[in-house]
Amino acid sequence: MAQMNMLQAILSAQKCMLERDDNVMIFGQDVGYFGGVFRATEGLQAEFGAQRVFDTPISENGIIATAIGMSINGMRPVAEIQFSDYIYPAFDQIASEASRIRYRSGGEYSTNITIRTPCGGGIRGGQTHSQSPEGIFTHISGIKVVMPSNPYDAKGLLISSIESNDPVLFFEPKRLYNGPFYGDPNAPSIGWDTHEKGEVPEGHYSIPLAEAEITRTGEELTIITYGTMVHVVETAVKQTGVDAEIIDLRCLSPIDYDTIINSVNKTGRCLVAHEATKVGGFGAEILSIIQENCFWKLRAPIERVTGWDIPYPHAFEWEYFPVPKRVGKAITRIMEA
Amino acid sequence: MAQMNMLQAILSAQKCMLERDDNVMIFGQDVGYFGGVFRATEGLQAEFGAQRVFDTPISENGIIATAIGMSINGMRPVAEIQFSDYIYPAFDQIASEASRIRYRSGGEYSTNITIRTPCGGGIRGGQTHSQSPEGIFTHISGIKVVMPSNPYDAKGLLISSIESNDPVLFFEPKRLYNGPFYGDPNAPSIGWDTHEKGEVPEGHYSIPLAEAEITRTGEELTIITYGTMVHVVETAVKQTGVDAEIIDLRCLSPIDYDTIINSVNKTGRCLVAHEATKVGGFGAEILSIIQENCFWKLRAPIERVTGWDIPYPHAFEWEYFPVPKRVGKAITRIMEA
Amino acid sequence: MTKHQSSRQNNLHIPEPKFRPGQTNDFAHLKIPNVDEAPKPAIDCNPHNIRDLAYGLIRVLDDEGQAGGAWNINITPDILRQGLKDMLLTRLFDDRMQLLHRTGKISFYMKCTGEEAISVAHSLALKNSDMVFPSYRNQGILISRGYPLLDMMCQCLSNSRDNCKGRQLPIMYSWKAGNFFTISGNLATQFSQAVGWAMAEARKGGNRVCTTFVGDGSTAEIDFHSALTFAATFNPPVILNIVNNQWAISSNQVVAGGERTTFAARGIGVGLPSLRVDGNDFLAVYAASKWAADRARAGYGATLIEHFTYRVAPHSTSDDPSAYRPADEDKNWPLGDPLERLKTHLINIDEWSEAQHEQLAEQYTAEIKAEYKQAESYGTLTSGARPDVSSMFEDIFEEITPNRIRQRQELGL
Amino acid sequence: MTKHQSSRQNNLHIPEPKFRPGQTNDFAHLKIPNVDEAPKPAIDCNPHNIRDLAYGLIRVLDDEGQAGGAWNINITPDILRQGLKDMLLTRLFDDRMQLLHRTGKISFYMKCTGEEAISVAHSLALKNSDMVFPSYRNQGILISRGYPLLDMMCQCLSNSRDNCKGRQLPIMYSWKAGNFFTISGNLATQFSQAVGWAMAEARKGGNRVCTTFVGDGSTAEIDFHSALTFAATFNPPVILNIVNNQWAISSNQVVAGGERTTFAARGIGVGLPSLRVDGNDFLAVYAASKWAADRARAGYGATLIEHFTYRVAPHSTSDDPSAYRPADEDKNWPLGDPLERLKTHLINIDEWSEAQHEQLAEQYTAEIKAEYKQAESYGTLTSGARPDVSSMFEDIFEEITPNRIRQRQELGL
Ligand SMILES: Cc1ncc(C[n+]2csc(CCOP(=O)(O)OP(=O)(O)O)c2C)c(N)n1
Ligand SMILES: Cc1ncc(C[n+]2csc(CCOP(=O)(O)OP(=O)(O)O)c2C)c(N)n1
Ligand SMILES: [Mg+2]
Ligand SMILES: [Mg+2]
Repeated sequence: MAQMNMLQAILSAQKCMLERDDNVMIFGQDVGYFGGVFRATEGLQAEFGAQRVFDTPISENGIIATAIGMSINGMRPVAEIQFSDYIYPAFDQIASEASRIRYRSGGEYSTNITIRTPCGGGIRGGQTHSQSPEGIFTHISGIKVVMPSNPYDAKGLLISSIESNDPVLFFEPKRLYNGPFYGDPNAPSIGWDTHEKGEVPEGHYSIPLAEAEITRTGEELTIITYGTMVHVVETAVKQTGVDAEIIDLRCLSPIDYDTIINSVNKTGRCLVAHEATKVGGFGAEILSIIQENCFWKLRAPIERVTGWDIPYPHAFEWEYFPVPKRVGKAITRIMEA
Repeated sequence: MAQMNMLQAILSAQKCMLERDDNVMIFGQDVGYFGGVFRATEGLQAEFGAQRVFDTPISENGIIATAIGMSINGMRPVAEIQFSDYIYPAFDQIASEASRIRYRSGGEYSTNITIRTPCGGGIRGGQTHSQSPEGIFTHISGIKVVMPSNPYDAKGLLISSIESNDPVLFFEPKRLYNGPFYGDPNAPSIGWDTHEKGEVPEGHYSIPLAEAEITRTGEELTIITYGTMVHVVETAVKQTGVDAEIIDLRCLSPIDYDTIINSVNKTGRCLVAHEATKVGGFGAEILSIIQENCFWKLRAPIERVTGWDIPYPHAFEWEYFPVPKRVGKAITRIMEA
Repeated sequence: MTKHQSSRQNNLHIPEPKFRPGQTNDFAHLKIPNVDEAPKPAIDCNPHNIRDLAYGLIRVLDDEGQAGGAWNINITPDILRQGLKDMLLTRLFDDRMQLLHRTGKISFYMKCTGEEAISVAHSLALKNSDMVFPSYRNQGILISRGYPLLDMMCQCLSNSRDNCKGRQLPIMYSWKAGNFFTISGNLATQFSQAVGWAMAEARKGGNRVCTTFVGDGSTAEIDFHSALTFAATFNPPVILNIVNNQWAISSNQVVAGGERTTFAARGIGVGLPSLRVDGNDFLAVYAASKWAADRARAGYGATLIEHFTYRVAPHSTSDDPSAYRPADEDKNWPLGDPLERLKTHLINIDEWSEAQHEQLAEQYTAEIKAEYKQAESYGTLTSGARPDVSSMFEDIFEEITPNRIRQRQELGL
Repeated sequence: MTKHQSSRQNNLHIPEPKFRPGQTNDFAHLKIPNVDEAPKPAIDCNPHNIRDLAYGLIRVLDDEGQAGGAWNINITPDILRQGLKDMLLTRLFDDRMQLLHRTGKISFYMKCTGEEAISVAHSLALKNSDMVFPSYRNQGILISRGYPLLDMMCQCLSNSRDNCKGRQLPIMYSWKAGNFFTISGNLATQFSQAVGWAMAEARKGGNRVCTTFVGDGSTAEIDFHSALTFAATFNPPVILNIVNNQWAISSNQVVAGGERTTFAARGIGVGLPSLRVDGNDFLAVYAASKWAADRARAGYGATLIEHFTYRVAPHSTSDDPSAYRPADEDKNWPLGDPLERLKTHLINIDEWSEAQHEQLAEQYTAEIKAEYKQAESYGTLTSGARPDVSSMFEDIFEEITPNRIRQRQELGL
């Protein structure tokens, strides 16, 4: 085991897959010689050569389209979209192509592409370097959607994503790259060495997609979340002192129905938290699943704590972000209901 | 008042706006000389000239981008996307630009574009001529999403959309173009002359965006729906004999909170129906709103009847479509819960 | 072909075809070069030295059906005859399927009438192991590569033998064993994917070539640009074909920018070698395709080809072109009919006869009829056997997910 | 500039810049044409007759700072002096803002060092009433059009006087009164919007021109293609500028396809008149811009211009170019520094002096300092006055919606 931050874990997963499978190819804007604007592919070109790790033109559409084409010719492409805010030019290739090739060809053809992309706010990135668009993609049948919350999961899930024969959209909460974030931007930053999930095996391992993790067991309330909010929620739980069960979804599509349904059936109360905007966000789907499956066990309305229904404003980043205080207020409301 | 089918009503709205406002411009693939593949712009080029009604290159991205640009220069563009299945190449211009120009410029600039696009299945169009992608767009702050269910509403809502100073995505359920569809594909087709909403004023009128309509009042159950499903739900209600209140949302974003909350608070039971796939669909948002606002009045789990979580398969169109029988079963389940 | 807007009026320029219904298009504005005008460069030429080829028209067959010029590469009579046969079969198949639509047997169809030489000659100039990312008007490639008519028919019927399991509209074929990619309903998406396929081939050091097709109208789509950009940057073994058949549903090619320059010029924009070919001249399409394939296989990379032709048929069975173009426009099309031209040439060189042709047409007609009979025995969209309904929940992912299992159960399956 | 891959090895071609950190780029491979090589066509020329201009380089100032050649249109000394002043102010402003970032006062900044001539000369060649759809490196246009430094600074500080209400990253300016469109963080989206703006202008019969800018790297984006396609089809009064500064963050222009042909050639691909200009030559940029604007205003439509230059500064304050390019590359850049070149020319023609220059620099430095002091009095991102927090729920739509009112209340506002 080694100490890794999330970037190192993601780098390690890619390196591991480049070593094990000659068909793995890694590309995107600035990922080659430079090693990526977040350094998530640092050193890979030097080690594995430019035939396997290289820069592409600045065309998200072209990156995904050619990745699909490569996969049809036996490759296992891992494409980086520099910021998830910039994935939209590739939307058609994702929604109409990657997600439908297996289906429309009656299973003859399929694509195994992995799309890595940093998401989320908290780094003063303004409205075009902070988005969390995962909810949009969960509505598309045929693409898996993953978002880890720590280095250990990041590596295991990324390896699973690359090994998967389905297309996977792998969101990386960039605020967590260098350390866990507990929701207070003014607190001194700490590293992943303070967190047990900062211990990461050097070699190959994988975490199955569609298995949520209960990061805290509890009896009074279920909190369902993913990404950066896993840690923010932890803070709120500590602050409120409620005996909450925290579920880190890890994979949004497909979703782990059993874990969430069992937990809410047990606690009878539920809060859903994500950084993305509220209306039509993935929180609505989680809430619906619970409503449909746990109705008779519910003792209070399920609530959603999310980003507001606006773009991420540069100056008001922390007024926008669902900070522990907001989560805590919702917890209290639910417990008092 | 005149008898109009939905296509005629949509044509009439555009004609009316071309007459009233010289800044209105209408364009898209095949909309000019030919008058549109569904004939929704028939005769407009002949009457208003090619400077105002014209064909564009086959680039959804270019259509929306240039529409935005025209609007910045004082125009009021109405752009057609031939099928909503083909809107994805324009996704970035819609999600990153049209929806954000007012916000990011601090209100200095704004765009008023209206995007008309046929949606939904039931015409043997297969997986790329049948989609209902409205749910994806409702998650985007800054674009209004409208879907009428009859000629009268179509004209009034389209006029409001064109007159709106915000960008509007106007979905037209193509199965309703020529007549109401009550859910039985084997029944003889009937025209809009059989429906009171087939009576449409020739002149200008508008229906405010974000006002849902109660198309049937009832006491036992609230059914929230929109588009083609409004009529399908009506059939199911007749078949089950339940005293249901049917709400036709008409505008999904912004949504009419009061109408739906008041109704469910009254009936205590709720069903949500749409043709789009289920996971992450707009139904989840409706269900969440009700759960959050009407929890203490709910007497049974809210259910969603939707398209399955798969592309629209050509041969199994009617196995895919949420037919009255499926709606009826859900009604019964809810009533018996 | 190029027109400069010299009007000083500040008005929005709306391009319009020169002729509309009720008028007659004599195509007098089209300059058709002679067969000896286009030089044939070596495959290792510098693309910048052959830019003129993007503005001319490569032709081999003259108006009398004689082969000549630099691009006459003396194709063997066997190949020419094969080409004629495949084109004939393609046309007869199209005619039959169109008829079936009229009788309500299939829900949709798209013919390639007048464009048969493009698919067939291209297919014969390449190897069957080469990969195709097709558009929806490449049925000639399937037929030339020997995809059974029965399979094509069953796909069009969405019946129990449809390899797409009833999920796709008719003609949206997929034939993996034939290296023919699943056709997309979304225009141009295959064009950029093809470049990726070829990039992988280059990386593997393989020697297969990738070819892909797009219509004149579809060149405006975003994927066209991605394809050209990535092809220019990574220079993989790909052939980028534009079929300029003058129309995109009701829009004339002037709406796609065809008024100002050729579509082949798009390749010049990114520095790719670009050929403009008489798409109704089997010998020219074959020679140009072979040149591009040879280049690709030898490691010189990507080539763009504009095939200049005319869409004789309606866009699809949903279309009636008499609403937007002169009824007899196809009759006046100066590049003629590709079948007739090749037939004339083969007869000229004593390698074919009218009688043989007639006999072959009869044989094919009978074959098609028989195949169709068999196809119908597997069901049609509206009667008989269908694909397994419960299969519609499969193939979203490699493994079916719990929500889809539940939905399948809900449907009682 | 164009290189043909002649290797027969079947390997994926990965373009690489010729020089990396530790090496020295002498730019020996760049052929810099003389000022008299590029002819100047009439604005009503047929675009097809001027294709060579897309492959050459329009220059007016020679290496000694003398003006010459066909594109020397005898710009008045007043305009030249204004240009020098605006460029100087732009550079000093950039330097100051960069410094502020180092001291932690602003969160982000992007300089345009070495590229000042492009924005400033272009701006002066057009009218202030002409519309600009800018990229993020067009601060020179704002400064040349007289946007107050105070406004620029307040935007960069996201303070209480920021007209973007704290919503945008620094440098993402919007200046409606100055006909300067709100800058997008999404690359190239403005390029196609600009064409739409110009289409509307043509339709109205107005005589304003629209101009828009994109980087070499961003030409690969989908909107670049939409812009060119719609410009070619509708030929509206738009100027499509590509600023080829050799780099796109860490990617050399070869990754964007610059290895095979010029970026100006992109315009040839769709039949647009296309100029390639020495972007560090104020007189050349001015002349080319004026030619394009004159064409547009006279109703001849769209023009594409590639401005050939070098990004001297890091991509942004988040970037350190020493990781991917030779440290002294900018020093060896053969087209020199645009300020120095214009200054030398003005001194040559006795319209300027070193002393005047020095004095002006001092004056501007003081002005910037004073303005900044004032700007800070309106707050910074991290201290002092801020935009009204509750305003962040506004401007989604013309009217605020109930969910956002509720969310504002939830936040206690
Ligand atoms: C993305 C997308 N937009 C629009 C359509 C609708 N559509 C189908 S075919 C067609 C015309 C294509 O014309 P062209 O590219 O010239 O090909 P041709 O039909 O002439 O072979 C259009 C607009 C589509 N299928 N996909
Ligand atoms: C759609 C999109 N993709 C990626 C980015 C990230 N990004 C910002 S600037 C840049 C490089 C642009 O280079 P170029 O177009 O050459 O302009 P320059 O910075 O040299 O002026 C990239 C990749 C973005 N802002 N938007
Ligand atoms: Mg065509
Ligand atoms: Mg650049």
